[in-house]
Amino acid sequence: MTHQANDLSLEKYRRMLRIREFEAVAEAIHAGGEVPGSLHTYTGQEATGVGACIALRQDDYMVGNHRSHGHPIAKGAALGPLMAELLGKVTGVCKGKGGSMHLSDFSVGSLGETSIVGSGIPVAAGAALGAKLQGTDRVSLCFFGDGASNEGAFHEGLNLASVWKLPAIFLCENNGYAVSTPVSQAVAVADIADRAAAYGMPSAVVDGQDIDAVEAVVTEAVERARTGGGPTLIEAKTYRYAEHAVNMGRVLRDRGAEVDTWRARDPIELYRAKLIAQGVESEALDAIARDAKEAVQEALRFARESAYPDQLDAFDDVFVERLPIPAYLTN
Amino acid sequence: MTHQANDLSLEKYRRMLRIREFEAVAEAIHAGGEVPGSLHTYTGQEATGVGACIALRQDDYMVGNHRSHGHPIAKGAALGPLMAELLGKVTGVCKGKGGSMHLSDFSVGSLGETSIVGSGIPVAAGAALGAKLQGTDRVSLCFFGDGASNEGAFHEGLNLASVWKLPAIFLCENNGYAVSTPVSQAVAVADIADRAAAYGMPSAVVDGQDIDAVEAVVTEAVERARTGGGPTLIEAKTYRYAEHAVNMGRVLRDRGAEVDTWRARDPIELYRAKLIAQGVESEALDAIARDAKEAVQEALRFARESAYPDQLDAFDDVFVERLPIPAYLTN
Amino acid sequence: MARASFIEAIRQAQMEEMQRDERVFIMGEDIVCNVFGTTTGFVDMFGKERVRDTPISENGFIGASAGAAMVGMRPIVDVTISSFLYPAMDQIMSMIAKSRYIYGGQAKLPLVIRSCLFYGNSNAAQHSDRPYAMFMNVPGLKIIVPSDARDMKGLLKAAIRDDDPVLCFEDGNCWSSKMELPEDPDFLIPLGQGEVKREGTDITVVAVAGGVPIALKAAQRLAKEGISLEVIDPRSLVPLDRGLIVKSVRKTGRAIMVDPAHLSCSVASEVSATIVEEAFESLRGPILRVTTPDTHLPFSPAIEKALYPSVDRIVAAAYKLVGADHRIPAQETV
Amino acid sequence: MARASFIEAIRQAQMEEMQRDERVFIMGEDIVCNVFGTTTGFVDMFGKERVRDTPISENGFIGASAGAAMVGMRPIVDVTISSFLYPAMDQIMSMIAKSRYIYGGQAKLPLVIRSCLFYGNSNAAQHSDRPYAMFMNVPGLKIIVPSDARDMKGLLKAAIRDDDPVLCFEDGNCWSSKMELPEDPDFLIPLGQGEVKREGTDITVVAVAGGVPIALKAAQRLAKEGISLEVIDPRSLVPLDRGLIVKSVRKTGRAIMVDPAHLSCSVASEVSATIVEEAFESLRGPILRVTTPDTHLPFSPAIEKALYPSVDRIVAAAYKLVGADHRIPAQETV
Ligand SMILES: Cc1ncc(C[n+]2csc(CCOP(=O)(O)OP(=O)(O)O)c2C)c(N)n1
Ligand SMILES: Cc1ncc(C[n+]2csc(CCOP(=O)(O)OP(=O)(O)O)c2C)c(N)n1
Ligand SMILES: [Mg+2]
Ligand SMILES: [Mg+2]
Repeated sequence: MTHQANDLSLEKYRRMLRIREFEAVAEAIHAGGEVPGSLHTYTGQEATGVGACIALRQDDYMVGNHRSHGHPIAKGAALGPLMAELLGKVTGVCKGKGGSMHLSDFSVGSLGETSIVGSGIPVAAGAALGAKLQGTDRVSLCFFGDGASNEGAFHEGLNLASVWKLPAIFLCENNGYAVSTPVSQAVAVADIADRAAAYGMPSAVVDGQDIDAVEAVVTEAVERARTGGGPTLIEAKTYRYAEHAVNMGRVLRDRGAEVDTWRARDPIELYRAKLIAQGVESEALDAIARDAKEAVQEALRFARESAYPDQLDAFDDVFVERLPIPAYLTN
Repeated sequence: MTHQANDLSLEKYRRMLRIREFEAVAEAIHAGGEVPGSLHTYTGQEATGVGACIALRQDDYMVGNHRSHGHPIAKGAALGPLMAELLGKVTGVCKGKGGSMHLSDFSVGSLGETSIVGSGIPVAAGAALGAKLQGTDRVSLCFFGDGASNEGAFHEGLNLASVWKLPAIFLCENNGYAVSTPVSQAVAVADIADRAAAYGMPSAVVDGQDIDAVEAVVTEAVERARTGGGPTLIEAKTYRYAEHAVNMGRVLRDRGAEVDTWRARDPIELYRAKLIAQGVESEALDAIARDAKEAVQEALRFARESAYPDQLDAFDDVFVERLPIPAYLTN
Repeated sequence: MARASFIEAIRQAQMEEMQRDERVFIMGEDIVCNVFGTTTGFVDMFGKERVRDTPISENGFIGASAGAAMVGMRPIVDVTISSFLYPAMDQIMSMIAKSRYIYGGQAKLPLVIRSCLFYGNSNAAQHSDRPYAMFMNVPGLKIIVPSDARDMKGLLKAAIRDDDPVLCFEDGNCWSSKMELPEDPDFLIPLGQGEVKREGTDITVVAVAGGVPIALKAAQRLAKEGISLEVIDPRSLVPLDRGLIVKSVRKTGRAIMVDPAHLSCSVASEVSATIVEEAFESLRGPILRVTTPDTHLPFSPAIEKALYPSVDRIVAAAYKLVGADHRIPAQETV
Repeated sequence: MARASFIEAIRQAQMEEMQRDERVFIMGEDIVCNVFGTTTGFVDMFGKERVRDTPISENGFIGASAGAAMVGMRPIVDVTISSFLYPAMDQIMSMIAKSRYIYGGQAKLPLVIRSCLFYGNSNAAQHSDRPYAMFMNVPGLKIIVPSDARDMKGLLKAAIRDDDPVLCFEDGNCWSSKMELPEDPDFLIPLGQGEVKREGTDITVVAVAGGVPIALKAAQRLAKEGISLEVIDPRSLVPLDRGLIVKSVRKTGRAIMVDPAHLSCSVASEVSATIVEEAFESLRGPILRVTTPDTHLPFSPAIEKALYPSVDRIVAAAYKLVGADHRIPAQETV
């Protein structure tokens, strides 16, 4: 870690605020019709994403899911290309081909946010296998939801990682629901971390609202992975404030007061209070908040000013070489 | 159970011998070129199959796998149609369409032996769901191998059964290998039964060579399932004497003395000794053995005398109605 | 009769069949909360045993539907978006399609797997699949692809009553179509019967799912210019009403396929191959395919839409065909 | 040069590429014990890190190949029998085919997924799939279907060096073919180039995988009767050498497709549709498809074999075409 302890704390605070702010703006411009498709916000889960990614090196790998905005920001991605991606611009991190569910920035080790539930897990195991075969000490971290832990891909990916002692960290963000389905209805164990028992894998449950706790438990897992100790399953108990995706209000209403209970333990507020208790000036934190706002606004300007892809770009990136263009598009 | 205790013991002995004898003949006629395709014998695992099925009622459901000969015999299927199936005859239990990997006799609740590893597990859960929705007290038992426990289908099927409290019994026949791969290389836990922890499911490990032990543990699981207590995962430690399938000798040679160790605890010999110790006359047991031989020979005669299916039968049973016959076959 | 949407047609079909037959039940992810509106009121009507939320385990619950069907139930499985069928291909291809056959007719699998075709609105490549063609290359699965609310209701009811497994693909681009829906509880459209959606004389257009409304619009436009399209909707892909298609081409001598799926090994390809095999002597020109080209669907709204079949593309194809012909005055080809 | 089998060609291709490039490794079920003979000696040569037995978790290890490829490795995945691809469709269709696109070209996935087509010997419906066509309907996957040992070696080596994901289908009915194999370590056959396996003038036969040797036998037989078949093997299905096929049909005016897969939405259908679209004016008759009909493959040896393409069926199709024509003296049609 190149940061001073204090720098690192402020960086954690900063990344959480960037996520919070990014999501606020994303929701607003989606409502305003600027973002097509669906939008799944990460608001409420910031401490999990940032706490985990801060425990990684930039050259470590990270794979995520449909709730894709927070992870790459947590991993240190620049905001402009992420915002441009939401708008489908050619300057987007995926050249406008991925959109909101797939914000992935390979330049910071964010190797893919994938919107098919569970599908990132085998891929993350494979990145860990690659790191191992190459003799590097890189590790691979995979974010997935409580719902994803019911997919066969979870089982196969974790088992593979375990029998091959791969340098992988499987981080389940248990936010209590898969769309409308409460965990308790889809899983018959108390903690998803219990499932590690099926793979002889170390595991931990952590308070996903407490960024230091997340960082600590992930750091331990990263250490184990880097030194040949194999994978870990971590479950972070967290919560998304919004409905599953925008315009799915029906699902939210049933949750009643639950949201308020969780808001009372807002990860950013908790951390702010902790930093202030540690003697950090609230002005310094306010400045970070202002910077985050400004950075997101700057990203939005960048995104808005960017061009859309050219129609023929649709035929790039299926393969390394561009596909032939069909006659009807070339005249 | 309609049997007297003693009748039941003899029936168990009888079914094990029928399997042993069936497999011996199947191997011989396969070597003689009468059986096409592959052949995976059940020899060595008889106590597991029979011990489990004897704990079921005939109207309970059972699903199995590619090692398919033992399960339906254990469930009480008639031998003639099974043998005819091996020969691809129209009198085969699957009209000659399934062959050695798919000996399934729906008339005794044997709902499918399926040769895609792991694929029977969700189906067995579904049969249990059907029983539950219909308000019957039937249960559904699924046989699968140690290798199958690494498929996603295992995870999804067991989780579903658990959260829905389905009347299912998942019986893993751990015979130590998946083709050439030892369990220890594919699974990172001591017992496959440990995986039940991921589903909050009761589990048990049992000596698969001891038919009474298998029967006891399955009986308990069946009782639980019938009375609304949900599913159980049972692991029977057992062994197949032969290579994975006939003509795969390469794989067998590596096992060395291991085979002898297991043969020393042959399930049929063990049970014979136990029955004799309980006072059963060895003549009675010899008579059962002779009967089994005769029954299998009778089945072979039936199979050999049976006709092959008609070419146009190939177009039946894709759907309930026969498919149109392509012109090249009708002239 | 009241006008109702495609979604409402699905709801009615399911509701009526669940009322009629206790063996019918429905399961899928988040169907209790009723995301798309196809199960409105069902929990109250039928209870949570018969309206069953599942964990996110497509292979597991689709496989379970096979087991339940084999013991006498008649499951409807709601897989929301058709891209989520891939994780379940194991059970669909190896078990559902093959069990009846491999067990020599001992098994019967009366089940319906519903999923929607969710393309054209920036859902990106992982959510935009239109995979019906690949299920045609494996025998054992019946397939319906209704293109309007009435067909939806009649075909889905028939599918639920069918004793074989049926995949039902619901094109999101047809959701808004509103029609009068028959209230007859036995209103059924038999699988395997295509329909002439518009009669015409110059060119046969065989259109699938969301391709149908577009083909009908193209026919309207071309009618003004003196070109008469006959639009055929096969409605079910397995069984496929090849006879109806071939008969039409024998009359018109020309054919255009409209299929929103990718080009290669598509339904468009299959129907084209059937026509050239069976009606070659009637053909006056090539058979043209208007499909999505073999590239993925990008998220960006700027470049997604032009990849799908459109009225313009059908019109251009029609001009190409009639321009090459002497019966109809040649037009400038586009 | 020494004569070697198809299996040996696979072994050589893998061995040479593993020797050449450290990033290449191979994994699959029971490859250390080397069931089919394609990895003989590999553990000694390359060690168990690079020759890696997997648990029975097709979706898991195929997905892992994608992750390994994304970080710079070049995996070969051995999936033994192509029917076992279904449990892995999630990773193949959603991740391997789409990742490069959905991440806007950030990812590169140089990996090869090998599996054999295992039909014709009483393996029953669950093991007899020939599923290449369905992978053509989703963009993003290159596909090779070699029909002899030489092509196998050259195509597989090219596939391993390719920067895109390639599915390699190995037809069990071609395993015994023995040929001289080039020893040049850079012997490559580029993907996307079909080959005229036999020149001819009367009928173009486009044959796939195990269809090729049968088509060549039919050509031999018909040559004696004065009918000249031109046999084309596309060798790769994606990219598909449509140009070569169309050029041949422009010459012969007649075409027969030979594809061991099921009829509907098959490669046979795709090629047929391409021909009628692009070479209609040259066609002298219908394009006939000789495929496996849309039924499952039964176990019984008494009724399985007649379901596949055969020399007799190709000969009958050829007579049907030339009998309907006046350039060649009409023959009795069969
Ligand atoms: C294979 C698959 N099935 C279903 C869906 C639809 N879907 C998208 S997100 C989601 C819920 C995921 O829940 P969880 O894993 O807990 O993540 P969360 O949304 O709570 O962050 C579902 C069902 C999908 N995208 N992929
Ligand atoms: C999905 C799938 N993958 C691979 C195979 C090939 N195969 C057949 S049996 C088998 C081993 C199964 O091992 P296990 O489940 O332990 O059963 P056993 O043969 O030991 O009884 C394998 C890999 C298959 N049939 N299906
Ligand atoms: Mg969740
Ligand atoms: Mg085993």
